[in-house]
Amino acid sequence: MKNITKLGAVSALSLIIGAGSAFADTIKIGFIDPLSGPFASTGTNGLHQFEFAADYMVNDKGGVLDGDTFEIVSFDNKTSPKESLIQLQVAIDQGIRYIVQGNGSAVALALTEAVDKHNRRNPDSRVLFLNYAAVDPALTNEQCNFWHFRFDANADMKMDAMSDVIAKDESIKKVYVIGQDYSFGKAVADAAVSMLGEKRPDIEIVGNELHPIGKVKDFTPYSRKIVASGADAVITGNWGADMLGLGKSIIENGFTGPIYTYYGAGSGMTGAFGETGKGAIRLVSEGIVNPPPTEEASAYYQAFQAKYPDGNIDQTRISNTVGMLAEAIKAAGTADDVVAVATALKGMEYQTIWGSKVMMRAEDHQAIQNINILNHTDEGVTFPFDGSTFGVVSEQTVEMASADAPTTCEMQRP
Amino acid sequence: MSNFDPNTDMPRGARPEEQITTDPSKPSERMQFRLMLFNLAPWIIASLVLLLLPAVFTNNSTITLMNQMMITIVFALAYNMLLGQGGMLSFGHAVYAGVGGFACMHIMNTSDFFSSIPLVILPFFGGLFGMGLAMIVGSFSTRSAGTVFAMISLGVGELIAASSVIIVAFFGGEGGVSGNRTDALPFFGNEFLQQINVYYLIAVWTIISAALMFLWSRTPVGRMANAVRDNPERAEFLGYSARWVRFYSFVASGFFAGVSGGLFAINYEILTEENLNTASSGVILLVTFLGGVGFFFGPIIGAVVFTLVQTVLSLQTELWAFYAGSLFLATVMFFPGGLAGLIMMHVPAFKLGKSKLLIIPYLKTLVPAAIGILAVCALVEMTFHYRHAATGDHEMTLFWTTFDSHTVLPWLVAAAIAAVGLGIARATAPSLKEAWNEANTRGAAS
Amino acid sequence: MSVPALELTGLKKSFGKAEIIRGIDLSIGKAERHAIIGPNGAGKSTLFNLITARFAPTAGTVKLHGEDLAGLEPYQINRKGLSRSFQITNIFPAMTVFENVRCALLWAQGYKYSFWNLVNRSSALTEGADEILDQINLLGRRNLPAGTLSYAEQRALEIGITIAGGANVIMLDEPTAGMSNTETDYIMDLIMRVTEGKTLIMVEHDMGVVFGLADRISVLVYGEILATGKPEDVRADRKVQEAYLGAALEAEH
Amino acid sequence: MDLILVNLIDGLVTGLLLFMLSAGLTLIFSMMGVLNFAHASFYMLGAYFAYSISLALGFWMGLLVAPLIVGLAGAAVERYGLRRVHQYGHVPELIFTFGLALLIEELVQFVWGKNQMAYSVPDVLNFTAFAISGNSIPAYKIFMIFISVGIFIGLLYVLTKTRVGMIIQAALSYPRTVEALGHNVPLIFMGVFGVGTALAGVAGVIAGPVLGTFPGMAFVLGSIVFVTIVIGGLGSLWGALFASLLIGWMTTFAKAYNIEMSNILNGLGIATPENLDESLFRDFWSLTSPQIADILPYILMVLILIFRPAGLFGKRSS
Repeated sequence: MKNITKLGAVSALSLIIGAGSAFADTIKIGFIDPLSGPFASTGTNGLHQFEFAADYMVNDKGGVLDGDTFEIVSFDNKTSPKESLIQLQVAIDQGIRYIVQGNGSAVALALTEAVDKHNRRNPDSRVLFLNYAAVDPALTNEQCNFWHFRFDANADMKMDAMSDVIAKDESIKKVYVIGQDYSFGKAVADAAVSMLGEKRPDIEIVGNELHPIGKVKDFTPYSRKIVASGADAVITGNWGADMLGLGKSIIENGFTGPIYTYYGAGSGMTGAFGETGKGAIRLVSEGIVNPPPTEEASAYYQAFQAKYPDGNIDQTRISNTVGMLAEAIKAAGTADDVVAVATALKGMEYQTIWGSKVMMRAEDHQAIQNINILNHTDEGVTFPFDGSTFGVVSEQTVEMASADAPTTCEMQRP
Repeated sequence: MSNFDPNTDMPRGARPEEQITTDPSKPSERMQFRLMLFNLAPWIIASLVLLLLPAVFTNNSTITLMNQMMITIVFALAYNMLLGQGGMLSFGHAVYAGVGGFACMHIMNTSDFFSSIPLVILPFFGGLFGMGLAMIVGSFSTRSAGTVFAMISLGVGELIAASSVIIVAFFGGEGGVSGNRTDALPFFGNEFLQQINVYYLIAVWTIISAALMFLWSRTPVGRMANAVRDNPERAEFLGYSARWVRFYSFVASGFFAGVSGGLFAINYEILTEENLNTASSGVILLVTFLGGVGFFFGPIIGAVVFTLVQTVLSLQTELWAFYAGSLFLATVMFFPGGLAGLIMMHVPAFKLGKSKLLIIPYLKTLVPAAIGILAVCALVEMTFHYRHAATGDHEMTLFWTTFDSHTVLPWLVAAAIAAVGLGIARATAPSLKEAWNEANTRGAAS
Repeated sequence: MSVPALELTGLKKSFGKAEIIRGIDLSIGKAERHAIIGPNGAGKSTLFNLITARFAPTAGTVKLHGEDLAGLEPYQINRKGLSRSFQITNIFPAMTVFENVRCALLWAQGYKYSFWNLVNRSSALTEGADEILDQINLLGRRNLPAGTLSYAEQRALEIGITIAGGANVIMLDEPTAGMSNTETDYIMDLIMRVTEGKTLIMVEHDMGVVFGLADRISVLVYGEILATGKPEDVRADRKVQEAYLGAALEAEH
Repeated sequence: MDLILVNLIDGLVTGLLLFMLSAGLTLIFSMMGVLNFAHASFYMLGAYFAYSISLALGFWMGLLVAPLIVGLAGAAVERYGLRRVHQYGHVPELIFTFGLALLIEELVQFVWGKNQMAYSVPDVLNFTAFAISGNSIPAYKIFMIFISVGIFIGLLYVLTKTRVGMIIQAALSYPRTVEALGHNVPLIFMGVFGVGTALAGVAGVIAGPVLGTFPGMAFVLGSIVFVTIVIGGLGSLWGALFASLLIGWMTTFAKAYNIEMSNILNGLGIATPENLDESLFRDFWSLTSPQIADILPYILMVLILIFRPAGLFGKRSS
C-alpha cells in the first residue's frame, strides 16, 4: 500500500516539478527566501521588489539580448538551510541558472557551499548565486567562491561606515554594544569594538553583551543596564522581533541617545516604532529613498507604491542586482553561459537609478558602494514605510565605503 | 496508543499460525516457509521499488526529494519506537538526530580518519553518537513515562538547541558545520559525487534501518516495550523493570535517529541549528502522528505525505502551512489512527471479501467531497489573493483557470461548487455508512 | 524444619494516622494453599500490596524463602519467584491473548532485555505460551486482543499471566470478584489445577469460595489476624463468626 | 541597591504576566489533563483582536471585548474540537492542541499579514510613573501589575468563595468524583477552558503593546508557560504563582547582572585554561548569565523533574 501511495505521489510530483522549463525567451531567476514562517514578511517584501525590478528595469524596456525577459520564480525556503538546498535542486532542475537569496547568513553559507559543489560536480548546469542581503563577511572572505556575488555591503563594511559617523560625533563618549547571541551578533560586536577603538580610542565601550536569539520576551532588564551604564549611543545588529523589542524597550525605559542599527526599519518595524523611535533609531544602509536622490528613483518608487501600497523599497540593492545582472548578460552576449556572465559581472561598475555607483570588486565579488546613515523620522519623508507616516531619511553618507578593505578571499576560477 | 482496533471483529478460522505452533509437523513447516515469504514480501517489494524509482524519476530534484523522504522515514520510524511502541511522548527528539549528524560532519572534517573509511559506514557513527546522547539523557528521563518524560524531553531539547548557537566549537554557530562527502575512501570506485549515488546509499540504509526497527519490535525487549506502554505496573510484576525497558527503547530510538542524522549529513553536507531545534522535534511528531502511530508502517506514510506537502505544495501556494495544519487537525479529530489507521480500517472488509461493496459509495461520497474541499481551498486562495496581492494585480490562476479575483463570478462559481460538492457528500454519507457496515459484517455477500 | 515460603513478622502499615495493618505475623509453608479472608475494609489488599512491595511497610519484615524483601522493587521480587494477580483486571488489553502470556514467559525463559532474539523464532516461547493458554482454556481466543475478552476470560487470562513465569509463590487478589456462581466454580477449578505443587496465597472476602481449595485459612479483621488454621477449625472459631456476623449486620444498617 | 528595586519591579511584571497565562493553563491541565499547547496562541489572539478593536473603539474597549471573544473561541475549540478528541486519550488531545497552535498562527498571518502590528500603549498611560535614580518606570507597567493582581484576587475569590469555584477546585483534585456527584463535567470543562483562554487573552491584550504584536509572539512564549506550571506543580494555583514570579525574577536578574562563567569556575578553584581560544570548552568559559537567562527555566524544570517529579507545590505527578 505504501508503495502505491508513494508512486502516485511522486508521479504527480514529477509533473509539477518538470512543468514549464521549455520557454527559451525568458531568463529565470530563482528567488529562494522565506515566504512562510517568522521571516515571511521580509521575504515576501523582497520578492515583490524583485518582481517589480525585473518588470520595470528589464521587461518593460524590451528585455535583454533578443528581447529575453526576466522571470522571478519564487521558492519558499522557510529560512531553513535544508529546505533551501532542496529548493536549489528544484530550481536547477527547472533550468534556472541564477539564484537570488538574502535572508539569513546560515542559509547563504549553505547555499554558497552547495552551489560551489554543484558547479564542480555538474559543469553542464552551473548556476550563479546572487546574494542581495546576507552580510556575513565570511561569504566574501574565507568562504568566497567564483559563483557567489554580494550586492549588499557586508557587516564589517557597514560597521566601518557606522563607526566613521560615530567617530565624528564628539558628543558620544560612551557606547553600549548589544546583539543576538550568534555569529552575526558576535561579528557586529567584535567589529564595533575594534573599529571604534581604532577611530576614537577615547570612546568607552560601557557594555558589550549578547542575548539569546529569538527567545527574549521582555528586554527591560537589558534596557535598565543600558540606561544605568550612562551610554550615549547603542549599537545593535538585531533584526526582526528582537530589534523591535529591544528598541522599544530601550526608549521606553528612558534612553534618549541614538540607537545605531543594521535592521531597524521596514517590514512593519518602521510602522511599529512610529513616534517612539523618532530621532532615536539610526539605520546603516546602502540605499537612500528620502530625500529622493534622483527623478528616476522617485518615478521608480512611485510606480512601486502604485502596485504595492503597503510595500517598501527598503532594499535598493535589489534593483541594482537586477540591473547589474541584465548588464552582465548583455555584455556576455548570453544568459546560458554563467561563467561568461560571472566574468562580465566581476569588476563591473554600474550607475544605479539611486544616483550612486556600485563597483563589483573582482577579488572577492563584493559590491563596493556608498553607505548611508539614515534616521527614523516623519519629517521630510517623501516615501514612508509600512503605510505609516514614518520613514528613514538620509543623514550622512560614506562614499564608496571600505573600497580598500582587505579580503582573505582566494578566488578559484573555473 | 492503539486507539484503533482492527481485529475486534476478526473472523475466526483464518489463523494459520495456530497449527504450526501446536503441531510442528512437516506440512506446517512448508506453510511456515510460505508464511515467511509472505512476511518478507513487503520488504522485497519496497526494496525493488526503491531500486527502480530513480529509473522512473531521473531528475535531480525528485531524487533530492526522495532522499529527504527516506531520511524522514528513518527518523519517523525511530521516533515511533518511542511514541507508538513505547508510549513515550518526546518533544525534543530532533537533538538525537542532530547530534548524530553533527558528529558525522565532524568526522567528515577529520580528513585523516575520514579518508580511510568508506562513506557508506558514516551513518553508523551518527547512530553511535545519537545512542550515546540517548544513554545519558535516558538515564534520568526514562524513570517515568507520561508528562514527566515529555517535559524532560522538552527541557533537554530546548537546552541542547539553545547551546547550538552558544557552543560554537561543536555546533558551528548559526552557519552550522559543513563538509565534503567526497573526501571519503572511494567505495568500489564510487565517490558519491552525484545525487543518484547518494540516493542508493540512503535507500540501502533506509531498508536496513527499517528492517532492524521492525525486527526490534519482535524481540523480547521490543515486546515488553508494548507491554510497558499499555500497563507498566503489570509489566513490573512480570519481572521487567519498566524503567529499563523504556531506557532500552529510548537508546535504540536514539541510535536510529542518529543514523537519520548521519544520512542527512551525507545528503546535504551541512548541519545547522535547524537540525536540533524544537520546531524540527515538533515536525517529526506531526509526521509520525499523521502517518499513524499504531502501525509500524504508519510513519513511513506520514514521512512521504509530509515531505510532499512541505516541498511540493509549498511550490504551489504560500498557504501550504495552513493546509498542512488543517490536514493535521482533521486527522487528529477524525482518524486518530492516522493515515495508516485509515488504510487498516479496510482490512476486515477485504478479509470478508466485501471491499467491492465500498467502491461505488466511496465514489459517490468522496469525489464530491474532494471537489467541494478543493472549491473551499479555492475560496481561501481567492480571499488571500484579494487581500494580499499587489494593487492592480487582479488576475490569478487556480486549477489551470485564470480569472479576475475582483469580480463576483469566480466567487459565485467556487462557492456554488463547494456547496454542491459538500452537499452531495453530505447527502450520500448515510448510504456510505450503510455500505460500510454491510461490508464489515460477516454473512452472505450480496 | 524447612524455611517457609513466605514469612511475615510484625508487619504494620499506616496511612497518615490510620493504622490499616496492625502487626501481622504469618508463616506460609512450601506448596501450601493459604487463603486470607476477611470482610471488606479489613486490609486484605493492603496486606497484599505490602507483600509485593507496592507499598512500603511502616514496620516489620516480609521474607520470601527466608530472604528479606525490604527495599526491593516489584520486578526484583518477581524475579525471586513471587508472582501476583490484581483485584482489578490488569492485563495488556491492546495485545493479543497469546502475546499477553508470551510476555509473561520472557523473563522466566531468560531473555531479559534481549534485542538479539526474535520472539516468534523461539519454539520454547510459543509452545510454553500455548501450553498455558491450553491450561486456562483460552486457546480458542489466542489471537484476539485481550481487551475484547469477556470478564471471566480476562480473569482467567490474568491468572494465566500470573502463573506463566513459573513462580513458585503465587498470590491472587480476589480472583473471583464480581463473578457469577458458575464462573466462580470454573475459576476455582482452574486455580486448583494451575497451582499444583506451588505455594498459593489468595485473598478472598467470601470464605465459602476458598473452602474446598485452601489448606489453611487466615481471617483478617481490622488489620489483625483473628485466627489461622484449617478451614474447618476456622469456620468453627467463635471470634471469626462474630466478626463476620457483626460485619454483615453493620452492612445492613 | 536602587537597581535591585527596579529589577524587582520589572521581574514582578514579567512574572505576573506569565502567571496570567499559567493560571489558565494549570486550571485546564489539572482538570482535563490536557497540556494545551495552543494556550499561548490564545494569548496572541487576544493581542490581535485587541489591536483590531482598538483601531475602531480604542484601547479600553479592546481590553474589555477581546478577552471575551478569545474566551468564546476557546470554549468553541473545547466544544467542537477537544471534546471529540477526548475519547481517544491524552496524547491525541495534546497533539490536537499542538496542531491548533500551528493553525492559529497561520490564520493570524492570513488575516493580519506577517508584519508587526502597530499596537501601542494608550496615550493616557504613556508617561513615566516615577523614576528610581534615572530608571523610569512607565505607568503602563504599574497598570499591568494592577490588572494582573486584580485578576488573581478575582480568581482566588471565585475559586474559594463561590459554589462554582468549589466544584472546580474539587474537580482539580478528584475529577471523577465530581462527575459521579452529578455535575455536568463537560459543561465545567468548556467553561474552564473558556475562562482559561480568556485569561490568556487578557494577558495578550495588555502585553501586546509592550512585547510586540506579531505572528511569532505565541511561539516565543509557548513552551515557557508549560515550564512554569510544571515547576510550580500541576494543579496548583499557588504553585503557578510562585513559579511565575520565580521565573520572572530569575530571568530578570540573570539578565541584569553580567555573571560570567569564568568567574564562577575560578571561584570554584578551577583555573582558566591558558590557550582559551583553542580549548574545546572556550564557549563554555566565556558564557555570561544574560546569554543563558532565558534557558534557565528549562534547566530548573529538568532538575525539578528529576528530583521532585510532582513539582514544587504539586501533589500529582501526571
